[in-house]
Amino acid sequence: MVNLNGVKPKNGRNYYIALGLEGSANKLGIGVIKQPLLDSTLTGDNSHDCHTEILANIRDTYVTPPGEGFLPRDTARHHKNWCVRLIKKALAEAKIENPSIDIDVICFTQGPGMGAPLHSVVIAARTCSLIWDVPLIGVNHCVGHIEMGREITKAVNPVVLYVSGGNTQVIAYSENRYRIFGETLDIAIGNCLDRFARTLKIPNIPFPGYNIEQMAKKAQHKDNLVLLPYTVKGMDLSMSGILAFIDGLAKDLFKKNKKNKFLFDSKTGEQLITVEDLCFALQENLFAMLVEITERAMAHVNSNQVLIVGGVGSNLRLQEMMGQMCADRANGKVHATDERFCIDNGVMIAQAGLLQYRMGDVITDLADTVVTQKFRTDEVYVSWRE
Amino acid sequence: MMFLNPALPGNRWALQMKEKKISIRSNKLLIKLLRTLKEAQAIITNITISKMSVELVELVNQYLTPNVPISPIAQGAEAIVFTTHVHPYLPNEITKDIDTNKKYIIKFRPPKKYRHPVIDKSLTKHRTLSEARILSKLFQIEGLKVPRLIAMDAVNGYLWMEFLGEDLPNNKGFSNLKNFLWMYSSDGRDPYDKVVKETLFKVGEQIGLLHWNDYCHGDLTSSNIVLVRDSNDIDNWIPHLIDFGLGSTSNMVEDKGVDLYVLERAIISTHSSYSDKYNEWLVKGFSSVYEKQGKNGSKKLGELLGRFEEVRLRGRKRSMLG
Amino acid sequence: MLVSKLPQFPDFTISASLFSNIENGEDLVKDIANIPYSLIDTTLICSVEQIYSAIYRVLVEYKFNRIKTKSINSELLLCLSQNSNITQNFKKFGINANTKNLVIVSILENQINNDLNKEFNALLKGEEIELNNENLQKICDMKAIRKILTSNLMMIQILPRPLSMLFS
Amino acid sequence: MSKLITGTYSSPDIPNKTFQVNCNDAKYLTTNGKTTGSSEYVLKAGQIDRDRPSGPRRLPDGQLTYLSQLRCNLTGIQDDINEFLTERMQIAKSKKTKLTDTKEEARINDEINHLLDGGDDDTEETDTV
Amino acid sequence: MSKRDNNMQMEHTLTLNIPFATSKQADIACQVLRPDPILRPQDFQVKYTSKGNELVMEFQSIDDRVLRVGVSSVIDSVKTIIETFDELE
Repeated sequence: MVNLNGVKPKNGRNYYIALGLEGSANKLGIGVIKQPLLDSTLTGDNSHDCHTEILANIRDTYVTPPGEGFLPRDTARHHKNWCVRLIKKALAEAKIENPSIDIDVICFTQGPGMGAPLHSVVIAARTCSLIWDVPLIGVNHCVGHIEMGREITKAVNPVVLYVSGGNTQVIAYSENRYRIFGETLDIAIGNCLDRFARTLKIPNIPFPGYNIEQMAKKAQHKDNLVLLPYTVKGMDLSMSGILAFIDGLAKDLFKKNKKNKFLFDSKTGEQLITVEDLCFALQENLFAMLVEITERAMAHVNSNQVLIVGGVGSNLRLQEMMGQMCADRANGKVHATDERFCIDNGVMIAQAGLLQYRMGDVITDLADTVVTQKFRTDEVYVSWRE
Repeated sequence: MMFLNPALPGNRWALQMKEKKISIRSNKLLIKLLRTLKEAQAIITNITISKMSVELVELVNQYLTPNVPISPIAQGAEAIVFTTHVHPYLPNEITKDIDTNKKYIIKFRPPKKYRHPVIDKSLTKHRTLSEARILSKLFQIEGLKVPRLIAMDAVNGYLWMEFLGEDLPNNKGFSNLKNFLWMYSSDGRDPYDKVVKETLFKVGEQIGLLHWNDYCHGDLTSSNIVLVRDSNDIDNWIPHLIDFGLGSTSNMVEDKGVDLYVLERAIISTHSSYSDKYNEWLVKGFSSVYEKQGKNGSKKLGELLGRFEEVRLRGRKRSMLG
Repeated sequence: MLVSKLPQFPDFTISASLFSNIENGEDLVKDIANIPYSLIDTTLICSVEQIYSAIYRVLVEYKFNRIKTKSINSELLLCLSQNSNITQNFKKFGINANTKNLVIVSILENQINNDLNKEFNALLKGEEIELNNENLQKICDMKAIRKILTSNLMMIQILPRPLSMLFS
Repeated sequence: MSKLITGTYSSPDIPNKTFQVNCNDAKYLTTNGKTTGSSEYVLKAGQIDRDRPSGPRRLPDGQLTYLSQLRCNLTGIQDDINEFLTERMQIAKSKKTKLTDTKEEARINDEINHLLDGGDDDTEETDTV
Repeated sequence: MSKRDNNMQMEHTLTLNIPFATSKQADIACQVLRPDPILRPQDFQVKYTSKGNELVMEFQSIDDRVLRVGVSSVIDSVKTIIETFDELE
């Protein structure tokens, strides 16, 4: 039996407050949440409905010029130089005057992610923990996304599609673990889109995938779809081949290489395909692969609910396709969150961390706060679910 | 080799890049395990036609016309399977002599609305063709038993195959390996009966043949092995391998080891009390195929069983973690 | 003459006959373009299934507008093999001046032709025998079939069970 | 301030080199170090650096807080150490190679940057350089 | 690991003394820095201690190159720690 009320809030209060620090990629997010002590969380699997109140959700993104990716060292520098300022701002927004009295737990991203940026944030987290005498919880970034998604959408037991710059996984809960049913064998979907955006030299603001989505909408030859490699392998998928292929097409397009029959009419030399069409084709192809492996996982676990999390999850076309798939299933439903929550943020780390904390999980030795680039979703023991 | 920043946090996996691949494999195993367990539950309930099926069954009916009455028997994410008594093309004059009670399988890969039509058409065609191809190739292997392909419409995603198996006596269900083993472990029968031993040995032989010829099934559970009773000898059950939707050609020991492990887990999860012996017999049958191939066969068998053990350890470690 | 309908294609009537000891092969070849039926040399045909599975394929292709040759009749020759090389298939399965045994097939859409048997007999100078596996096996060239079947994977399964076993 | 940051370096050929804060030198009074800026490659690509460290905190009387002063001092010392060690690396390298100074400097910088990214050897985001 | 991870080769050393406002701060800084393992201990070592108000960091390395990177990265962390004390304590 799951009892989320095992560890009582500080100072006899009837609510918990958690600070969440996220910095596993190019976004630095600080969040403060409040969860009331509820009778409903005494028993049963109610971890998706904690009545979480968001007191602060601040994010700052390290942005690079068009055509450039972000380096770990520059990203780490961004996080180092902004971290304390953002924490201060978040605390002020959450009206927390005395953290050592008000905050129950500090949650930080332990991984997976880029080592240097993760490390920059954990240094601040450890320091805060020691000066305020508040316990620390290390959170798996993916679990953070899942728990935030569940809390926002109230999806009880969905199949989770986690799609971001560094991750592509289809996850389903079973016996106290978020099991990975399918995943990318090479690059992540967000990374694939980012890199294609770099090839096209389109801006990184607000983020590259968003701009690809906007361009895809403007595709002029939607019926004449460029067929890209479709690389679903069982439950897994791979994307590097697709990227290489479409990068080649884009380069030929820029060079006006009339020999490319996909792009130019071999007789008239007329251009058949635009850059927008390529964006459209890439999205259609990649998303079809994602929806397919999600559907397979759903068939395996007999679930009709999908929760899309991660930065790429804010793509409306992906949501639409997932919806079409779910519509063909009895009571099928797709849940997605808006960019405040599906793009990396501190609130989600606080949400998952607070669940962990309420189940009695606390770091007692700072040696256990070491961050790690590779931290698989299924390594986490999910004590807060049945 | 990349020099790692000494002052940055150590990554405990950084030097073990193999780990990722191993984890991926193990995940697949877990997925299959979960499915086996689900299947055990599903056997009791009949196939429920979801909202999806109603529409799709209508689509199939339109395609086949009322002249081909069908009943759905299975539905996966990728395909729906029906049975019918109607042969797709043989004139009655011909079929009536063969068998009036003959059944056929129709496997249909429905279009997916979420996919762009160009992608959808290309995938359906490609996958239907590739399953047909693998079935045909397997059909030619001496001693290997797979269903016969009767007709194909790759563009529309239809495969017709012969129906194999029968209903077991006393309502013990359809004659796949799982139900067969259950039959022998109930009603006071001997779960270690000679017939069981012989049948499992023959199942092992089938998998041995498959692997020896460098094919992998990809989804080898006890419900994907159908037993066909010899018309002359009621205790002679001839195992046939079905559903090659995830089948592939592969000469990798890893794929074969996973195939074996998946089947072992299926046996353990559904027939746990007797699984030790059962798996032993399976492996004996499997090994016999390789051992017949002389030195090279024995060498390959050694490698394969070694990997099987490795996969098994990985799987166990994984499921016990935390 | 075997007259039948394929369940999935009730609008089409299929009529097929087997003729042996054909004497006017040369004339037939000359006039082939005007003959509204399919003429299949049986050298490489050893079962009824072989023909009817091809007819099924033709109708599938025809109904979904994908036939690759001029007519339903010529398409049948193409569909007798998985190979999509039209010329090669015509050579393999079509008749030639020396053809002695053949199967004649008529596929009619929304039409009934009661005189078909007469027409077949008027066209072909030979002896009509029952179209069945036994007769086909007597007149086909097993060796040649064995050769094409091993390179034509999907066809092998179409043979009736005992026959297909010959090839495994 | 009672005590200032001190650093002592030693190596086989330099037994004792000390680093000290000079409170009158502006480089010890800023949080924005010379050697800890954005990487050159993003700046070249047109990056506008908006990620400088927060400035030092001042008390109502305009004085830096002790900790802000400490942070500024440390920034200066960090620059000193980085510049010193980079120079040492150049010397060590130029003994082996005969590249021109500028090329060599670029090479050393590359090497440092490479090392700075080191912990993320298989993170995809690093593929651009 | 090779046998060369003895201190004989770690001849490039740097010691930094950082005077915090209180001994508690120096102690916390020590605790914050200590947990992270060194990825190539045969090339680089660091020891953190606190003496009264002072944080003492002793770095050792096989060459100046590794020392440069390691030291600067640790100083970055110390700067974050100081800023946290300054702004949030």
